[in-house]
Amino acid sequence: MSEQKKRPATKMVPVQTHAIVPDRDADKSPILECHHLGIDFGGLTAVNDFNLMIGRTEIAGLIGPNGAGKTTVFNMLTKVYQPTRGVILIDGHDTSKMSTAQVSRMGIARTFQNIRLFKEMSVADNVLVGLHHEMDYRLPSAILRLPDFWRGERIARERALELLSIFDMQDMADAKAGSLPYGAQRRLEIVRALATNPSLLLLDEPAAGMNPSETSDLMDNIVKIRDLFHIAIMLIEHDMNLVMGICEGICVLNFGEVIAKGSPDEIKQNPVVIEAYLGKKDKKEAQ
Amino acid sequence: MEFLSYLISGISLGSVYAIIALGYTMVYGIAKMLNFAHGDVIMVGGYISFCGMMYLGLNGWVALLLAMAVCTVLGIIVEGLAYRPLRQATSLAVLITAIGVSYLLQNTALLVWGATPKVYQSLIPLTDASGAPNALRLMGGRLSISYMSLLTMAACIIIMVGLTLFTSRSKMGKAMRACSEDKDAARLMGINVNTTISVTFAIGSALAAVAGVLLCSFNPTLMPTTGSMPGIRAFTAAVFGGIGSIPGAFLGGLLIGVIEAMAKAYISTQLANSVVFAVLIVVLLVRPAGLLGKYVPEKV
Amino acid sequence: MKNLKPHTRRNLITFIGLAVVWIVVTVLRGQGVLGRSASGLLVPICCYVVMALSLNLTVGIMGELSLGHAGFMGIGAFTGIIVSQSLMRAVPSVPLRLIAAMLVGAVFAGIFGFLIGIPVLRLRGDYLAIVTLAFGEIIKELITCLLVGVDEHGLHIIFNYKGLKGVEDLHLSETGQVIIKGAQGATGTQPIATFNAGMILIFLTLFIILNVIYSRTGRAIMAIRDNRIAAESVGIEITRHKMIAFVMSAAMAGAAGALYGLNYSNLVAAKFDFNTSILVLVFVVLGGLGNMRGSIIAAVLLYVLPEALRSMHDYRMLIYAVVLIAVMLATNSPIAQSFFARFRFGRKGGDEE
Amino acid sequence: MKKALSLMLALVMVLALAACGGGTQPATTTQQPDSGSASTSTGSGTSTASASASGAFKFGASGPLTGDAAIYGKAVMNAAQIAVDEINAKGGIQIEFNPQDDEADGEKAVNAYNTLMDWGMQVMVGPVTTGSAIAASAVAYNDRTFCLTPSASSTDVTANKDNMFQLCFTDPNQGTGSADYIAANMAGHKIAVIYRNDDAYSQGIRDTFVKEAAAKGLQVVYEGTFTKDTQTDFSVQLGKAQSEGADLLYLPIYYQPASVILQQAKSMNYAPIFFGVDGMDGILTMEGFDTSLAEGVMLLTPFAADADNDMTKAFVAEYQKRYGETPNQFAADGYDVVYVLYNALTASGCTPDMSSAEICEKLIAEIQKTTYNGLTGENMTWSANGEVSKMPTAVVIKDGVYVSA
Repeated sequence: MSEQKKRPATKMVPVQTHAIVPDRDADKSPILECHHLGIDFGGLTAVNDFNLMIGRTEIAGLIGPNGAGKTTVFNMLTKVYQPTRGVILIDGHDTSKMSTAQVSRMGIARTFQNIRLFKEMSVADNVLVGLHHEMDYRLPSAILRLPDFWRGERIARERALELLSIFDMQDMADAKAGSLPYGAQRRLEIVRALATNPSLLLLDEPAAGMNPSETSDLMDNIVKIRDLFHIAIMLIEHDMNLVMGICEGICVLNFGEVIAKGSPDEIKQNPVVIEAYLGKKDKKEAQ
Repeated sequence: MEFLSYLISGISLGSVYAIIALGYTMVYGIAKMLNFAHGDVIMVGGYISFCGMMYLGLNGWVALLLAMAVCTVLGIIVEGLAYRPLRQATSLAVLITAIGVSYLLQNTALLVWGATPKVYQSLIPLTDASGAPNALRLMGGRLSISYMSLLTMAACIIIMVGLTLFTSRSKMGKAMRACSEDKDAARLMGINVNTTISVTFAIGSALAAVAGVLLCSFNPTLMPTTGSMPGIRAFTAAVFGGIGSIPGAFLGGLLIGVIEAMAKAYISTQLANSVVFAVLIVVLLVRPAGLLGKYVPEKV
Repeated sequence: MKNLKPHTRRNLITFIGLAVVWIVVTVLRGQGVLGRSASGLLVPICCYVVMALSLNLTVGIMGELSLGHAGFMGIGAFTGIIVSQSLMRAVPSVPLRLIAAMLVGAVFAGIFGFLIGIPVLRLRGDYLAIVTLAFGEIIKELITCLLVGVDEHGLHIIFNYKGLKGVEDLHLSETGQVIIKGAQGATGTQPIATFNAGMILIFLTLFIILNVIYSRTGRAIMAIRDNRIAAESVGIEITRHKMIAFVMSAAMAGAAGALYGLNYSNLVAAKFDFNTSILVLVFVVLGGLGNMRGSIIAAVLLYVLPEALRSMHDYRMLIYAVVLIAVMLATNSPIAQSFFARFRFGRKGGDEE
Repeated sequence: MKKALSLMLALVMVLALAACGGGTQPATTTQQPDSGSASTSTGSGTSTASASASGAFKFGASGPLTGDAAIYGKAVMNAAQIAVDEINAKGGIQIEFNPQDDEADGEKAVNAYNTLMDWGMQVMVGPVTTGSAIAASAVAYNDRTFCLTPSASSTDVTANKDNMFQLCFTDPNQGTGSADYIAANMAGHKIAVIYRNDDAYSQGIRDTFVKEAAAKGLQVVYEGTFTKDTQTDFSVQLGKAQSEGADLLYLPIYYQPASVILQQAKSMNYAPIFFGVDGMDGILTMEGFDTSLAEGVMLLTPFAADADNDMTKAFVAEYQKRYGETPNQFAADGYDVVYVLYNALTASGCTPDMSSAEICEKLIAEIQKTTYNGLTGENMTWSANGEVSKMPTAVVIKDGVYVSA
């Protein structure tokens, strides 16, 4: 794997008590901080007072019952939705004035719950779109096919194939993205996100629709990605085996509020969490 | 005073636009297609009622019913032959087909009725037996509103209210709303989507016939191309008010009529069209889904 | 030569095909085999091909429906005419003037594309479509208000929005020449457009469009078309890339307009109305969205169709309409598709795509 | 693949239709081996070849037969066909007539002209509308093809083109004529003008009229404009004219918008004197038009369908028999054009085997010597700049017929 670009050093931020940053990241500034984040939709509060901190190389989990507001948190972090309240700091920088595209360039990349690939384009082109900002030739060079165009394209394509090889997808490079099987589409979304050279990767239900063996491969791969790229990963997932298996810190949302935070073991024994999940179970049984 | 009379002429013209736009917006709401042939159905409606009056000696109102019947059938046939096979196709493919249908209707009319314009007899005669204008006189006769204008405005309001009630109360109306929300879900609920869309086209085309008769009562020259400009106007009106929204089409039609009249009166007759379009652009920038349209953000 | 990617091969074939057509037509004209009517169609065909290609960039590649493309053609046409007519004395060389006219036409249309793009590209779907329609009609009406003349003191321009001024208000000197007479359009233009210029313009347009499509910019534009939110989430600036496509498309239409305007001694702004925009849109949709070769073929066939149907007299536009509907049904309806699929099975299926 | 199929389908249909069309009509003909290039026409040239051999002049014509302006083109073509048939029935010199559609569009007019040249056109009737005439005549000038347009009235049509002649009044001519007439007979009135300013004809007449009116001390109190897209509603323009106190409404426009104006003025209870130009002719013959609306309307026209002379009566009767409607001024112009061309061809000794360029030179010389009495005027003569000289007569509509004013 090629070396990651160097990011500018950021000032130290004291780790607050409610942080769930693993020890190895404790001496570095967190990659993401949310303070009192909240959003209303037409008077309805979807998420409220969301506080979170994620360490440089942490794998964090965001769980909660359906409709708890997990994806909304992702949408706020990536500025697909504009938060009504609160602050998001990426690497210590305030993102309140930023657009989705700018946040992406700050180092947040994501996948989507309902897969959003560029369906009409090839697999390689999907990754190349992710590598858009890694190519530095300008439009006139492209029109005139100047040498820097060819060089930029060649390097980018090699890089794209390299990224695809993480999931052994390099052979599918010229297939149409929309024609891939479901699991491959999910993996391609992760590759595309990685192509933007992120420092925090948000995965929205990466294991949805996967069978147990695929899920276990995915778990290995998520850890592998973290180790390879030295990045933080935050994931939304309903598969508790996956979450408990790889997440170092877990945050539980219910009705738009954080009800618990902690390590997997703490979360497993947290009575509030159990109630939130079991309560839901009770209702199901009652129906 | 002048201002008032311009306003009234704007409103009555706007009422005609509104009726066309109502048909347009219904079809759009359910079939999700820009039916560029809608204006030409208006033209057919005008010709049919003209023929009814001139050749069959029918009363104007009977001719109107005849035109509505013919246009309803025409709407169903066009939908069944040209649009139904394209239900699964891209909206652009349907759009181009609609343009083809528009050319087809225009050129058929050219062959059947010839290029020479026909002069349409207003539904309410312009003057009464004594030769005085058939108009309501207000403020000591300084302001006169023709009965035709009053009829048009009344028709427009009745149709708008009727359609609103129909879509919210009747079974078929509810089915239409269901289809416009989600065709597949509606189908699963046991709604016959094809029938619903046919009915929508039938209603839209019948409205086009009414609009044709009213339009020709104001603008009495009837040519194969009579419908194309009002068609575009109505499309503009429907978008202006928020496409798919029935009160929106009503409001949009009225506003376009008034803006057009005011622009002609106080800015430039030459640029009246441009002024209408400029207002439309500004409105859409402020409200990207039209005046009464719901802006539905994409779910992520 | 590296091993050719499929799209590179396909594009190469398109270029070779175009070159062959160019040579064949030139030879046929040289031999006098090509009739007058066929020869007369060559320049407008070239213009419409470029129009279709440029609109395909907006509709097929960027994925937004534009119903006002003829407006840009109109801007190009009238600026081109002004440039060519006013340079008549200064630049006697016809090819130079033609190039200058097309360049200025493209630049002006591009500038207008940019200005119009600012509001237009904030909208989506049918709302965007109606606003492009609105701008197309506004451009047409504004050009109708223009009175332009040239004399040794330079250009004289009046914006005659009340419609009450006439040519004499331009106060041209004795040797002056009126270029645009408001509603009467440009009259007395020296027609200098040639087929060769048209073919060069097609080649240039195609070259630029294809090179942009297969570059980071083109991929970004197509990514926005396929999924706006995902494109944004990987750092693509939406407005910037849409604007690039829109302005390029407008500029190319402007160049085509300049060529078109300089092919006729009389041209009125009403030519560039909604119907012309629709005509070009039909070329694009029938040729296939995003399929440049399809656009070229569709533009040629559909432009020639009404001319070829001249012998049908009154029925020709009717037949045109029927053909249009039939082709749309045949290519898009499931029944017809399955029919063709069966039919195709019998043959050897060797086509790409 | 799908697209390739659709295009193939379109191609097949084009060829099939063109082929079956070519068999029945002596229209477009070319014999080139079509090799995928931009060729337009297929079909055999046998019918035309034999026709030439039998000694017939080839008259081509172009005008709008579809679209908004179809009415003008159709009227001209219908009437020209009558004239051609009359001439052919006489024996002697025969005429082959080939009308082509130009949709009143300069581009299509050039296409139509080229199609006609492929067919072997020797003289041209038309183009009918101004824009088309300017565009096509520029090409015809280079080719040396003689054109006589029945109705393209702008001076730009004939400007700097010695091969192009007009049968109708020029626009300035009409504007001057109107101003002269009003100054002489109705000088005291307050005048309002409503004209269509995206139309060369209307704008052209208005420009001269306003200039001449000012020179003659006439009082123009209001000018209202409209365009093709807004010719359905005149309440604003009429309201302004009314409030300015105009009691003479000058309408240099065609008769369809005029009919709307008459109707809307009536419904507003506004009754000025309406004064129209030759484009107003035809208003009485519109199907369904309430002629009482036009009572008292004055117009300048070279042709009146109910004029009391044998030539007009015979023409109107024949036209009504064939086409079921009363001919308008365009029809009369079309009829006259064919006869003027026929007379000039015979007088100058042209023969059907001459080229169009040879005929052109002879006709240019001949037409300037010609004096013609036709449907649209007595003692018409032509000057070298292409303009016709004939007198417009003012008529007033009384009880649904024209009466000399």
